[in-house]
Amino acid sequence: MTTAAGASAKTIATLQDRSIQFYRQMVRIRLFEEQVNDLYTRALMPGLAHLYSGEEAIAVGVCGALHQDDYITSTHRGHGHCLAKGASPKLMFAELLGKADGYCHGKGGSMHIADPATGNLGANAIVGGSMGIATGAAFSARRLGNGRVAVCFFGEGALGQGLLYEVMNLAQLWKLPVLYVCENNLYNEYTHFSETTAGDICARPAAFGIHAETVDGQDVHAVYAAAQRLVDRARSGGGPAFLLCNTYRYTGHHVGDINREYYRTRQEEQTWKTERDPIRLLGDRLIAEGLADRGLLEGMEVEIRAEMKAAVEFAMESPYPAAGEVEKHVYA
Amino acid sequence: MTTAAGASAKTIATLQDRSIQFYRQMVRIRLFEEQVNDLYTRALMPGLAHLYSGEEAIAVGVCGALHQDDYITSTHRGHGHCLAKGASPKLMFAELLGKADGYCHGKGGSMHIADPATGNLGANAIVGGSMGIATGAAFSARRLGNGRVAVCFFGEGALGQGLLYEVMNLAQLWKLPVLYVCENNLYNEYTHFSETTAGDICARPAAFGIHAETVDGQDVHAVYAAAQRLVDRARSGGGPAFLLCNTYRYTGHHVGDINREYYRTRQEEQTWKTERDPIRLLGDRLIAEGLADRGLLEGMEVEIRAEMKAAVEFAMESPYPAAGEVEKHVYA
Amino acid sequence: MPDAGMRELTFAQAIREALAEEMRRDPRVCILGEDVAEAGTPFKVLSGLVEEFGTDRVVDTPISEAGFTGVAVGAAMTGLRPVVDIMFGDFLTLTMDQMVNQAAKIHYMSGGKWKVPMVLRTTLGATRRSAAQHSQSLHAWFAHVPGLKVAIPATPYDAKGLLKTAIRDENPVIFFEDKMMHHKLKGNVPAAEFTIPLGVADVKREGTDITLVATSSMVQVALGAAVLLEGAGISAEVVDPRTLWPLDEKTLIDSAKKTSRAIVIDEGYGRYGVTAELASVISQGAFFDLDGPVVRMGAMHIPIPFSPPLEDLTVPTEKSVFETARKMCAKA
Amino acid sequence: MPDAGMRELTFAQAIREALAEEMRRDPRVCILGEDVAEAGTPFKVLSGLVEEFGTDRVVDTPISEAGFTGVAVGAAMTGLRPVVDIMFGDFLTLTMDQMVNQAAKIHYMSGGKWKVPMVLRTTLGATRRSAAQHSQSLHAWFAHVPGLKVAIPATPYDAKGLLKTAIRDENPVIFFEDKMMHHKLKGNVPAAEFTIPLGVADVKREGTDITLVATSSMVQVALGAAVLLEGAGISAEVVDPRTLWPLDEKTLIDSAKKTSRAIVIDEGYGRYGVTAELASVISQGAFFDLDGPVVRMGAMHIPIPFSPPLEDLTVPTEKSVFETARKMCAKA
Ligand SMILES: Cc1ncc(C[n+]2csc(CCOP(=O)(O)OP(=O)(O)O)c2C)c(N)n1
Ligand SMILES: Cc1ncc(C[n+]2csc(CCOP(=O)(O)OP(=O)(O)O)c2C)c(N)n1
Ligand SMILES: [Mg+2]
Ligand SMILES: [Mg+2]
Repeated sequence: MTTAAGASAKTIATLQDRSIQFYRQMVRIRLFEEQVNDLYTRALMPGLAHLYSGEEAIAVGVCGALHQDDYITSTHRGHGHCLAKGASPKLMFAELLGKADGYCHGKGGSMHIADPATGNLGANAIVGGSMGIATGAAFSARRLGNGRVAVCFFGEGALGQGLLYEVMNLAQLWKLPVLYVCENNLYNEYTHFSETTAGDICARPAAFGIHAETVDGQDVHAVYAAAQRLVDRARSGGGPAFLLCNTYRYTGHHVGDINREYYRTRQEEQTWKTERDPIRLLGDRLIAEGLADRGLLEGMEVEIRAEMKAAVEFAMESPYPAAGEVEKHVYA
Repeated sequence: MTTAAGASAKTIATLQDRSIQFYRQMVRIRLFEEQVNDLYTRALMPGLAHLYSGEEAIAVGVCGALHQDDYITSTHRGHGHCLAKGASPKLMFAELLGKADGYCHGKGGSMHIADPATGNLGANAIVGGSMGIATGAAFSARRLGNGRVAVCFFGEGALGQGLLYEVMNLAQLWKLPVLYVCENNLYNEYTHFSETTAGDICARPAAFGIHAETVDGQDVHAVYAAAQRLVDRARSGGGPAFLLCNTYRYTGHHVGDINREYYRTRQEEQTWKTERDPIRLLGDRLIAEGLADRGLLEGMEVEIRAEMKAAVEFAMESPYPAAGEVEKHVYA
Repeated sequence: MPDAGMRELTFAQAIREALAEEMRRDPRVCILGEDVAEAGTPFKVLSGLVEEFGTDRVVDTPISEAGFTGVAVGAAMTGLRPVVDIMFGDFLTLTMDQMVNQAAKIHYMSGGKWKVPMVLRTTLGATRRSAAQHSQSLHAWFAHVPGLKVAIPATPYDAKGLLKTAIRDENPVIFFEDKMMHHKLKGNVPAAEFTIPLGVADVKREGTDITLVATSSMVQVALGAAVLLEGAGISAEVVDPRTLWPLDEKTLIDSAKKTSRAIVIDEGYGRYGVTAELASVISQGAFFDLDGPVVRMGAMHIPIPFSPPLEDLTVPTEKSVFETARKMCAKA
Repeated sequence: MPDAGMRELTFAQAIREALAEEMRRDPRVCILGEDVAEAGTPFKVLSGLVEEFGTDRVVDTPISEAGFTGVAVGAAMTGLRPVVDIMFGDFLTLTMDQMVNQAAKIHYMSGGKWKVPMVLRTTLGATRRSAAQHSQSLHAWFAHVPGLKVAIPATPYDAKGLLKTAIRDENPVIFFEDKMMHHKLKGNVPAAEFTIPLGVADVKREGTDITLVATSSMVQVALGAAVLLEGAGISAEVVDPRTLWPLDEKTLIDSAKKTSRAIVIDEGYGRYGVTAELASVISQGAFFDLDGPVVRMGAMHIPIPFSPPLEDLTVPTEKSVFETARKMCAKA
C-alpha cells in the first residue's frame, strides 16, 4: 500500500475501505473452510471437500474487480470463489450438507455450487471443465453488448487439458471479454506441477496472442490491481487476458489427505503459512500503515466466526430435500 | 544447392543422388494424385480424395530424413506421406478403390492407409486424431531404446485441436523422440487459416519448451535439412521438435471442391503453381547446377507416369474383398 | 401440387428453412461450427444463411469441436440460443465432456437455477464410402444420458418441425441428420409455420400384420420393405419414434399390440444401442400380445469398412427387412 | 482358511496383484495415469507398484486424459502394453475420440495390420456422495462400440483373473471397477496363477424360480436380494456376465429358460443402456419360456444428485430387487 503515500484523504479512505473489505472477505473464506474442515472431520459432511485456505487473496482480489453481474466459473476448490463473488455462507453450508435450502437444493454439493444472482455459473468437478462455459459467457456478453466480463478460475493442473488452448484461441480470435485466472498452488492433487507442466506457463496464452501477467497470489492488492486492469481492458473491448497467480494450499488436496509427507514437506507448508499468509500479510500492512489496529482485526474474526457457526447451524437444521425432488430439474 | 559449391566430388555425387531421388519422389506423388483425380472425375473412385499436389516437398524432405523403421502418422491428405515413406502405388491404388489387394484389404480407403513395413502407423480421418498415436510411438521408442523417431504430420487446421497441446506437453516432459510437422497450406477446408488461428504458430510449441522452426515447404532441400537436424536431435535424446512448413494445396479441399472462388482467388492459385512449385523449383536448380538435364527429368516423368498407370490398372483388376472379409479384423 | 400451402423440399432445405425462420424470429439464435458461413458446411445445408444473418450469427470456428461446443454451453446459459454444427457425427467423440458432463447436468446440478437451451446438429449414417471414422451413428450414447433430448427425424417435414421445437426448447437437444438424406430425400412441407412436439411418434404407414419401428435413414428402408411386403400379402405398419428421448413408448407398444409382431430397425450399432432399448420397451409393454420376440436390425457390430461391397453389407436394407418380416409372419 | 492356496483379498488388492504379476511377467506392461506412482491413485489401488517397477513403468501424467490415452494407443501399436488409469469413469468423456475413433478401429481399418493391445482401467458407481460428474457408470457406451472389449468384474477373484486376461489380450479392453468395492469388498483369491477368459458368464448362485442377471456393483445387491427371496421361499439364480463384450448370451438365456423369469440389474442408466441389451438378448433367446417380460433395473434416468437421501434413491437396492422379484413370482 505504498501507493497510498501522499494521496488525498478521500483516496486513503477508499483504500482503507477496500483493504478492510478485502481483509474481511479473506477471513470469511478462511473461517468458512475452518467450519468445513470441522464438519468433515466430525463426519457430518458427506462427500469430499477441497479447501481454499491459503489461496484467499486470489478469489478476493479478482472478484473485487468484478461487478455483481459479471460472470465467474469455479472449480472443485471453489468455496472461495463463491464467497468472494457474494454467495451466502448459510446457503453454501446447506448445499455442502445436501440440504433443501442449499444453493442447488442439495443436488450439487461442494463441487457444484452455482448462483445466478451473483453471476456464478457454477463450480465444476471436471478439471478444466468450465473453460468453455466461461468463454461462452464472454461470447454472449460480446454479442449482447451488455458490458459484462467472465472470469474463469482454474488450478495449474488444468493447464494439462487441451480445452484451454482451444478456447483461448477462440477468445483471442473473437476478442472476447474473458479473464483466465490460473491459481498455481504448486500441486495437481499429489504431484508437483513441475512434473506435469513443461515450459513457461505464461508463454502458453501468449502464444495465442493473449496478454498474460504473473502476480503474487498471496498479495490481495497486487491481485486486485492486476485483475482490475485486465477486467477493464476486457470490458472495453481489449480482448481476453491471462493472470497467473502463484499461491499455495495449506491443507491436503481434500480434507481426507492427511499424510502428505510423501509429496511435500511440512517445512514447505510451514514456510508458506508463516511467511506468505495472505491474511496475515494484509493485516500486518494495515496495522503498519495505521489503517487498522489489531483489535479491529481480531474483533472482525470473532464476529465472522460467529457468522460461520450460525451458518453451519442453519444448514444443520435445514431439512433434506423431499424424495420427490430427485426427479425434478432433469429438464427445464 | 549452393552448398555444393567447392565440395568434394563424392559430396557432389551424394547430393546429386539425393536431389534426383527427391525429384523422383515428388514427381511420383504428383503423378499419383494425377491418377487419383482422373479416377475420381471418371467416377471410378468411391468416397472422397484429398490431393497432396503442391505440398510434395514436405513429405519427401521429411521422410528423406527418416529410416525405414521410423514411424509416421498421416492425415486425410495422406497419399504423399505414404509414398514418401516407401509405400507401393499399386497397393495404394488398390486400397483407394476398396480392393482386396489394398494395403488394408480395402477396409481403410484413402484416409486410412497404414503399412507396418514402412513404419506408417496410418492416415487418420479425424483432424488431429493421430497426435497421440505419434507421441505414443515415440514413447515406445524411448522405453524400448530402439533408436526410432516418430513424425506426426498434420495440417495447420489441426492446430485447433486441444489434443496437440496435451501431447506436446507430455512429449517435452518426457523428452520423447517425436517431430511434429505442421503443413500450413493456408486453408482449413474452405476457411483461411488466419480466421482460425490466433497468435504466432511457432510460439505454441515454444511455450511448452519445444524447439520450433519454420521452413519453406516448397524447397525440398530446406525441408530435408531442417528435418534431418531435428530428427537427429530427437534420436540422440534431444527431445521433441516442431517444424512449420509453409505450403499450398493446388486443388480443392477434396477433388469435388471445384468452385473455390468464394474462398480464394484463381490468381493466388496461379502464383503458387507458377512461382512456388516444389518440383519445378528443384528441377530448375538441378539443371542450373548441371546435376541433371531437362531430358533426364522429362524421361523420369514419362517413366513414372507409366508406373502409375500400371498401378491403377493393377488396382482396377484387383477383386473386391470377399463378403466374408467384412467381419474379419474387428478383433485381433 | 394439390395443396397450395405445400412445397416439396429436400431434407437439407427443410433444415435450412427451420434455421432461417427461427433466426428471424429470435435474435438470440446463432450458429457455430466449422465452415458454416460462406461455405454453408461441406454438406451445403446452411448455404445462404450467412448472407441473411451475417458472420456475427453464423460463426465459422476453428477445428475445435470441444472448444466451440463448450462455448455454446456457456453462451446458452447466458442469453443466447446457439445451434452447434458438428459436421460428422463421428466427431461427437470430441464433445462428450461438454455435452454429457456439462450441458446435460447443469440444470440439475444447479437445482434448476441455470438452463442450457442449445441445439447440437450433427449427422449419422453409412454407405457414403467414408470409412470407419466418418460413418458412425452414435445417437444411442446421447439417448443414454439424462438431461439431453435426442431428435432423429426421417422426413423433411419432421426435420423442419422438430428442429424449430428443438431451438425453442429450454434444454440441450441433439439433432441427428442422415447425411444421405440431405439432398436425396424430398418431401412435402407446409409453407405456413408449424412445429412438432418432441416425444410424439409418427405412424408413417398403417398396417395390421407386423410393426416396423424405424428411425432416421431406416424409415425409408422400412417403407420400402412395407411395399415389398404388401406384394407378399403382408400388411406392415411403420412407426417412427422421431425422438429417442423423450420417447413415445405408448405408440410403439400400441402398434405392436395391434400387429403382434415387431421389428426395430436403426442404423446405429445394434449392440447396447437403440434397437435394444426399443425392443425392450416393446417387449415389456406388449409382452402378452406378441407372437414372438421382437427382432432387432442395426448396423453390423464392426467398424464401417470403406470398400463399397463390404460397406453395403453392414446396414439393413429393404430386402433384408422384407425377408426378416416375411419369415416372422410365416411362422405364426 | 480351508484351502491353503486361498487368501482373502480386497477388490483393490486383487487388481494390484494382477498388475504386479503381469508387470513381472511381461516387461512391456506399463501404467499411465494421474497420480498413479507415489500416490498409488486417490483410491490407493496401485500403492506399492512404483516401488517395485519404478517411474519408467508406473508413469504419472499431467491431467490430460485424451493426451495420455492417445499416447497409450500409439505405444500399444509399437511394442508396449499400456494400462491406462482413468480415475473416475466420468472422465472417459475426454477419451472418447482416442478410444472409439482410434483404438477401437485401428485393427479393422488397417486390414488387420496394426494391433492395439491396451487396457483402460476406470471406475463406475454412485452412492459415494460425489455428485453428478463423479458418479456415472458409462460402460454401455463402450459395449456399443465394435472393436472394444468391456470387462466389468464383481468380485476380487473375477477382477484378478479378468484383468490378467485383459492385459494379455491383443485388443483394447475397457475395465470397469466399482469404486465402492475397492476396499469394502473382500473375497477368496487363489495364490496360484490363474486367468479368466473374457466372454464367460458366471452363475454366482444357483436357483430355480427367477434369474437375476447382475453386473459389477449390482452382483452383491442381487446376492443380497437372493437371500431375502430365499426367506420368502423363492429360489433366485444370480448370473454375472462378467464381460459385456464379448457377451456370454447362452448362459443368460439358459438360466432364464430354466427359471422362466428374469430381472436384469445394472448400475448404469437403464435407458439405452446395459439393461436394454441384456433384456433384449434374454427376451429374444428365451421368449417362449418366459412367464412374463424381462424386467430392467438400472440407475434412475437423472444426473446423480449429491444429497445422500436423494442419491440413495437412484440405484437399485437389495430391497427393491427383492420386491420386484417377489411380485414377479407371485403373479405366476
Ligand atoms: C478431467 C478430470 N481429471 C481428473 C480429475 C481428478 N482431479 C480432481 S482435482 C485434481 C487436481 C487438480 O489440480 P489443480 O488444477 O492444480 O487444482 P487444485 O486442486 O490444485 O486447486 C484432479 C486430478 C478431475 N476432477 N477431472
Ligand atoms: C475432428 C475433425 N473435425 C473436422 C473434420 C472435417 N475436416 C476434414 S479436413 C478438414 C480441414 C483440415 O484442415 P488442415 O488441418 O489445414 O488440413 P488440410 O486439409 O489443409 O491438409 C476438416 C475440418 C475432421 N475430419 N475431423
Ligand atoms: Mg494445483
Ligand atoms: Mg490446411
